[in-house]
Amino acid sequence: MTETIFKRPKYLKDAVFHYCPGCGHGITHRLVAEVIEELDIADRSICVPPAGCAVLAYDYFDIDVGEAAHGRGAAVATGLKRVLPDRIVFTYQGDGDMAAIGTAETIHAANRGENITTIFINNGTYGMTGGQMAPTTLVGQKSTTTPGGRDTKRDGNPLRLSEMLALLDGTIYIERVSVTSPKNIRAAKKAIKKAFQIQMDRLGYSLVEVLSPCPTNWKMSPVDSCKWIDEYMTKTFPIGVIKDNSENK
Amino acid sequence: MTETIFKRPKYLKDAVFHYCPGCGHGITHRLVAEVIEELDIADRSICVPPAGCAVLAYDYFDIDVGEAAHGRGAAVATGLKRVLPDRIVFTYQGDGDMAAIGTAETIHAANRGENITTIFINNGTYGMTGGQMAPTTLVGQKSTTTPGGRDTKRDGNPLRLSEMLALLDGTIYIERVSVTSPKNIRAAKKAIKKAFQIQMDRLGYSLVEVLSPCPTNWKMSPVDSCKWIDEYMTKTFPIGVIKDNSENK
Amino acid sequence: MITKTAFAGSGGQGVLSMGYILAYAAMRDKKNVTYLPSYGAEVRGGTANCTVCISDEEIASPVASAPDYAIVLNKPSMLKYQGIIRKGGIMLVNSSLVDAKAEREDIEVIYIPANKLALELGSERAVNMIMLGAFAAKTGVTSLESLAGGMSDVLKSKSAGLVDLNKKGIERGAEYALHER
Amino acid sequence: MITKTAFAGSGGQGVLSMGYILAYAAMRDKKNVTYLPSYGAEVRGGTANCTVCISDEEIASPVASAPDYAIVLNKPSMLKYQGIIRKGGIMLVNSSLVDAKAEREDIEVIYIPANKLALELGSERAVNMIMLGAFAAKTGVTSLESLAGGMSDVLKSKSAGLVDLNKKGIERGAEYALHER
Amino acid sequence: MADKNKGRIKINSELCKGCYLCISVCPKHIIAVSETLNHQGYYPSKSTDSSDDPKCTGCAMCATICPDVAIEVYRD
Amino acid sequence: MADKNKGRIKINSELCKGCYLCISVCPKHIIAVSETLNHQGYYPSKSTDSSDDPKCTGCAMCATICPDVAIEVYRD
Amino acid sequence: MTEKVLMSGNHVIGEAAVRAGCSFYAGYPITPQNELTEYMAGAMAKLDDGTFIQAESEIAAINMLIGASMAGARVMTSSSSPGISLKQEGISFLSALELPAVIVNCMRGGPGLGNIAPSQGDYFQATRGGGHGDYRNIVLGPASGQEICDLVTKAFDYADEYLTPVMILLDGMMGQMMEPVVFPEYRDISTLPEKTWKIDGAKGRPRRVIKSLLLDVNVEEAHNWKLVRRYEQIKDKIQMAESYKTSDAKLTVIAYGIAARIAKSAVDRAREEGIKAGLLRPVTLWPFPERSLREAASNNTEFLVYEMSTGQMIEDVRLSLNGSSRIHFHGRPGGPVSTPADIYEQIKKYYPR
Amino acid sequence: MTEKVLMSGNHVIGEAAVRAGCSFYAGYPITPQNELTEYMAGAMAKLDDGTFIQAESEIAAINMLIGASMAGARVMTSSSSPGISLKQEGISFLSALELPAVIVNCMRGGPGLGNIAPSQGDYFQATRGGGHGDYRNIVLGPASGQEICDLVTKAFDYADEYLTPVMILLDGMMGQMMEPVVFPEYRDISTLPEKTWKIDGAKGRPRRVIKSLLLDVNVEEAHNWKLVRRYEQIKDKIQMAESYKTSDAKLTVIAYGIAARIAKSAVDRAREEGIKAGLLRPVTLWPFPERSLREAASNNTEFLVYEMSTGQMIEDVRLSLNGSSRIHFHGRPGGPVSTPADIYEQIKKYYPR
Ligand SMILES: Cc1ncc(C[n+]2csc(CCOP(=O)(O)OP(=O)(O)O)c2C)c(N)n1
Ligand SMILES: Cc1ncc(C[n+]2csc(CCOP(=O)(O)OP(=O)(O)O)c2C)c(N)n1
Ligand code: SF4
Ligand code: SF4
Ligand code: SF4
Ligand code: SF4
Ligand code: SF4
Ligand code: SF4
Ligand SMILES: [Mg+2]
Ligand SMILES: [Mg+2]
Repeated sequence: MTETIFKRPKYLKDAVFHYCPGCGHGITHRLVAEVIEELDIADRSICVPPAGCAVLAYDYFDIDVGEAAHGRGAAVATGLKRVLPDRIVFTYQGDGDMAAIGTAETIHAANRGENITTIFINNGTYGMTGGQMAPTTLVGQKSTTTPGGRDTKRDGNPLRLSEMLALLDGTIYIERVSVTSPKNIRAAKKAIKKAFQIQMDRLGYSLVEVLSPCPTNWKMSPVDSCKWIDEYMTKTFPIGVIKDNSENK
Repeated sequence: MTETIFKRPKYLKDAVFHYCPGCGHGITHRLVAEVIEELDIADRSICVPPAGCAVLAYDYFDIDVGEAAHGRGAAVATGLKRVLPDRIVFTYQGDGDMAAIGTAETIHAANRGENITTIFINNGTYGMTGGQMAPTTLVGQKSTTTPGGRDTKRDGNPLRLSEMLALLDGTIYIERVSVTSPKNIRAAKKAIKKAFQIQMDRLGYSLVEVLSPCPTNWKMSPVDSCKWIDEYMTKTFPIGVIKDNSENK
Repeated sequence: MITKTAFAGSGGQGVLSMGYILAYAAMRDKKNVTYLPSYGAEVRGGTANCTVCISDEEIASPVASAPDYAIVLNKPSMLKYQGIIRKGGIMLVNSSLVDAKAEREDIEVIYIPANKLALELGSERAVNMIMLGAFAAKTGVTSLESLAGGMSDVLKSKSAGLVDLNKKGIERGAEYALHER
Repeated sequence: MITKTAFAGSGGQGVLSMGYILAYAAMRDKKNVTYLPSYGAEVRGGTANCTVCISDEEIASPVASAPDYAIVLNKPSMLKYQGIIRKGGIMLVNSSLVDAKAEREDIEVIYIPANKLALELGSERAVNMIMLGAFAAKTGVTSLESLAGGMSDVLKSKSAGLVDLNKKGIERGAEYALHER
Repeated sequence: MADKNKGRIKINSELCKGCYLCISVCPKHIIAVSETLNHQGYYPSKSTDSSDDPKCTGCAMCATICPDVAIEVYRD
Repeated sequence: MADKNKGRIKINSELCKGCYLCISVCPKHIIAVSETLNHQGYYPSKSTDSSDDPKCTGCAMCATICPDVAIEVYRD
Repeated sequence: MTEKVLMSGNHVIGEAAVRAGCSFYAGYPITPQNELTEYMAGAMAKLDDGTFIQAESEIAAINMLIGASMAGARVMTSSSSPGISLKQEGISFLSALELPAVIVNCMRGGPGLGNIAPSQGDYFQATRGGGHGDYRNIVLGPASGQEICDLVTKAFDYADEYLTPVMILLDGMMGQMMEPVVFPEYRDISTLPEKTWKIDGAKGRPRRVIKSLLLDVNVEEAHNWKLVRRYEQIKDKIQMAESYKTSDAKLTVIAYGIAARIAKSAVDRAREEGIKAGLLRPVTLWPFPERSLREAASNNTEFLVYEMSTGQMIEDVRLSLNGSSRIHFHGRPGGPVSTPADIYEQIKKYYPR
Repeated sequence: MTEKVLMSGNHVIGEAAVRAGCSFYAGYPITPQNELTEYMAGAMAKLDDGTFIQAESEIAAINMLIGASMAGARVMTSSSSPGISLKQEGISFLSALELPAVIVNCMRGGPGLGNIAPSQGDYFQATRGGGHGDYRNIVLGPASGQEICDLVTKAFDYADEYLTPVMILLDGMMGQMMEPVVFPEYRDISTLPEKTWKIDGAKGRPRRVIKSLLLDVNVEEAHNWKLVRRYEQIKDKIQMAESYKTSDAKLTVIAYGIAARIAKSAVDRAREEGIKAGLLRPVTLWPFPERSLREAASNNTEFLVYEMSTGQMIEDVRLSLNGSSRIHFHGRPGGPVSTPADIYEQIKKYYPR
């Protein structure tokens, strides 16, 4: 008897990802789809994708999807969720989308304690537009707009948005994960599942930040990209639970 | 021989403030003008006033002034300061201006470590537009848009922007003060002076948050307003130094 | 014909509700009416004012650059409105609060010691109704009945005692304006 | 007359610099020229391409919906361009990397084992220049001299060794295309 | 300690908006509300220090808190 | 422990983009780069597990890290 | 509420919206429309399913509207000139996404921070689309409290019918002024056609995607032309204008909103003096009531366009008349409100002799 | 650099800006103009006093420009359609504050997120002012790499001379395409007239205030009319258009930017076939080259407006001609690029018989 140990999750459509080889978006998409299947919420979930490499997320997630302008995912999700409080609304956003142009919308949705979930892909770059500096780009890291490497005097410092959000009373659960190894990926899935569960339990705002390789713009192989995350990126962005207030609610 | 112990500072123009009786803007204006005089920087200082009750600050400060759109003071100041690195550039902003519409500009200017100073007037309300809820309005506090009092479920929680800014590597000095008593006012002045000094020493971003009475919109007498700050507002917004990194630079 | 009346005083003196009640009175009279409160909070200050236009026809501009009538409850307001009221217009002044006298000769100025009269009626809350009654009596813009009706339209279910006091205020103001000065 | 040439392959194969050098060669020929790289990063994928238009007159549209010539360095590119090249056009294929054969009958297809030839010259870096040399020789769009000049214009002060290698590549490609197939 | 009693304040009653914060902070209780409106429409505050028995210390607490910079403080 | 060796993977070579993360994580080193391009233009990876001496444990590490969901894992 | 109530324009908008079934409002304070935001704070709290959000910015507000409209609610936001500028990206998105929404612009003096006085300087922005790309929005310009009520009611229906944002364009004075208004009954929105495009979870139906990213240029082009066809339909169906004494007019004033009211008195005054003046008041600003203009022009009148701006609507007047008539202009930008006497002078000045 | 270099439109803008003395750039990535942002990152780093800021958003970028322009620098920002929508409040402020600035819009398909293909859908936004209030900006529409260089150079001078933002309006293809360009010498900006209005600290002079809040309506009105007078002056002085074979044309194509290039080939093709076609290419989009249009119209031609939109510039054509000529339209919105053959077909279709 053949037992299937691993296969494509149900709510991931049968389409080839447009992502580059080794891109963390693919892994994270799959985890989200698995969680949606396991929690059995596909018919009441609504995804708000970003402008960013994941802009075509609707080609992959087999659920209702409503597009947001660049950076405005949290506001769009707020509108959706307030009208449909018993649906599961989540945004999927990049670091440029959330931590640069969407800073205000993100912080205030979190501060209002909107009962939504955010999957926050931190790949330290503007993937879609071709590798410009992101708020999360590491000091010294090269990008097309920091050809000499990020210089704190000129370009400021990597922004730890999750830590800032953790200060807000409206946020319940914030965890930073990475998708650089099977072990980390399993932890990432657990975090994503917990984040959705918190929304299902109506506790408030939950967020999972995913350290995610962008081999193309980092100009590294996928394998080296994962190593680079483990060795360097986690120094600035340590993985682990940043805030968990779910027990107190 | 008559000694003058207290008189109108030199760079405060001879104009009647348009502020309501007991308004904290007046006190803070005077402190800023005193500091500019004491540091002898009037001929190289540039003020960026907000849209807010202090929109007419240029009628009072006798120095160069460049207007910013609502919320964009930090961006305008960034432009000014980058072109004129040896001038003293400061923004004067309200809590609506800075912590609502200007959230992104404020956080990113601070994160870049722009060498500017911000005087941040936290009066827990949108003064100029007639008393709507501000990001800093206390839980339960009434406003024209929270007639039943701020309800965390609907309206979210008071936002402690200064604490969030303190997490950023680019910020050097952040202190919260109040202008509710002569003693507090003297401390406020000290903080403002230090903030300007830090800019003069080119250390980076400095900010003084001023808890400031708005008797009109709080619908309290000026004296009660001061008491209310001391008794209630400081519970959510404790006064004191939030971050001081000036020694390490 | 269109009449434009301005009301002015400090915040809290019931300036806005005077105008509001006059507007409702005019509605009872089946007139067209517009009510324009002092507009915008971009410049702060201690004063409040509003303008009521009443007409048989459609009303064009609700602004009164030169009002026909003004009811002023404090000195700064008097100083302001005595400057812009139209020639031949009428200004009603609460003389309990305004010690100065108006300087224009080409307008009629009527002094009502409204606070004093109100205290006699038992409450300072009647001050604005006294002024309004005096206004109606002297100008004929509306009737005392319509005013009283307009007042209870506005107050609706609120305290019957207040409605009563206000009614007395309107009458007392009218009486004073017509007979006692 | 206007000629439109498309270049396509994977990122890193020197596709864009082929087009760039052709454009500079055409400038040396005193022609008008436009160069349009594959445009936009909104959809990701492993391929790169660009289009070069060369003309004696001003150039209108720099887009080639049906290019006259195509130089393809990998299989997906070949599959794509064999579909859109104009009737009677010429496609140059790097047969070292593309095992399949083109299916159209109404275009001329020229197979160049560019990697093999490059290795013979001593470095795989010459692959794109070999293709370019072959292209110039077969189409006459520009001369080998102009190509070599364009190439050194582009590389400027960069390593003389590379300029040399590239020059050899251009010549070798031309030779192969004209005489050895 | 004698010197301490040598203060004197000057309230610009046209600048004053009648917030009465000065009154609330004066340790000597020598500021009060005046009876006459100013041109802005407020009842300004005024010093009630007596020339016979001056109490003002010149501590400037009143001036420090005055939001309208209406108070000047001198020591003679 | 015998059971542990009963894994089997199936790589969809048309989905694969040749990132080789699977190769890097397989504890049994039984995935390798294939020699033929796929239609996307990548050299996909392939299982090199032998049917004679199967090493695959079905641990699914490869599938877990595959960004293109190109790997399915079975246990027979 | 069939009785007359005295209400400010801002409050009328709020009450009319609630009665039209609006259950979602997001906005950000700005003078001179704060009373509307405040009204909605109270009104939404009274509804079972009402949502009021004081957004962190105008941008957040318009994007919340996008979400709420996607979810199927009747939605509204409001602001004034600078705040409306900030909403332009969102308005372009709403238009592209074919989402119904009502947007109120209570104009103030500009450009820049300007002032809070009545102005009509945002006509271009409203009617030409201040955002990017090819789109048009229905723009309605009420001139009285009652008309505000009526047009807001219509706005929600138009938005749903034509799947487009609808803008109510008025000035600060219209927003502040109180006039007597009679409101319609509450709308039972459960009787409205179902929104078959909304996203509320794919339960028992294929999933839906609402998006404006159309990477295939042919698909984007088709979408653009689809919108154009809808706009043509709107142009055909909902042009509205008030004609006043135009049939024999030799000079027809064209003005909208508060400016038209002032002009009307001026026209009356002129008529009293034997001057054949008339007034044509566009009620729909987009679509512009070209038909009414052409009809008026066929009576051989000259036109005087009066705007509280340096001249924006006048382009629509010119485009409508296409050279057939003489057109004069009187503008008062930045806040000053003309009196009927002023406009009467202008009428005399331009009256054809 | 008098030699020809092959450069993309985006890079040409950057290089021309640097040579014109631009020392401050703030921008935010968006396709299809990223190469310009990236170019400026490198170029500003090479200057002693150059500033490049990758802003946190388009809004931050335009407001940084406001500050830097107040301080006296020559400043530039760039974006593409959705990002330009976000800058509308800032552009209104720049205009009100009378601050020079150069703003590049490398248009893409819209509305909404749209696509990154070449498009001309933002013409209204650029020429009518997508922001609030009465203002106009100079808008330049280059059609080749060399013209990009020339117009960017001019843009900085116009901005300083007329104290206004100047927009360079081009499409994604113009931004991406490389053509040979000859650049002018570096401008020594110390030779330019002093900016007597800038704020840099009141040392040895009375302090200065730069503001747009004009609470007194009469002051605001006067400011508005002052701007209008300046706009009239601009209209008078800088209308630019290219006329190609128009003198005897029976059908004159009107198109700008890349569309005009395509049309030019079509015109040539038509001439070969004996069809008297011509091309009139507006170079200044605001002020619109009315004079050139009227002159062309006096030769008794019909017009065919070709836009990569559903029809926006056509309004300016109509306004310029005011009913004097027949005007036809061909539009391709949302990204598809016509070939000369397509336009040739359109010429044949509309050619008067
Ligand atoms: C208003 C606006 N500005 C800019 C863009 C262009 N843009 C699209 S995605 C993106 C950033 C992508 O970076 P990130 O959010 O980190 O996502 P990633 O691609 O890295 O996953 C930008 C700037 C846009 N679409 N809209
Ligand atoms: C874009 C924009 N939105 C809104 C406004 C209106 N507005 C002016 S000041 C202000 C807020 C004032 O509150 P705050 O910043 O706290 O200053 P305060 O008046 O309390 O000192 C608002 C919303 C504006 N001028 N511009
Ligand atoms: S650019 Fe980076 S983030 Fe975008 S698909 Fe490629 S690898 Fe992923
Ligand atoms: S409204 Fe409040 S903040 Fe504004 S001037 Fe009055 S008291 Fe001060
Ligand atoms: S200086 Fe001190 S003692 Fe004198 S009046 Fe002021 S507070 Fe009172
Ligand atoms: S503190 Fe100043 S403004 Fe207030 S009452 Fe005293 S003198 Fe007047
Ligand atoms: S399942 Fe485990 S052992 Fe088998 S191929 Fe995959 S990683 Fe290797
Ligand atoms: S991890 Fe997946 S995509 Fe990457 S090489 Fe292996 S099978 Fe291919
Ligand atoms: Mg990213
Ligand atoms: Mg405030």
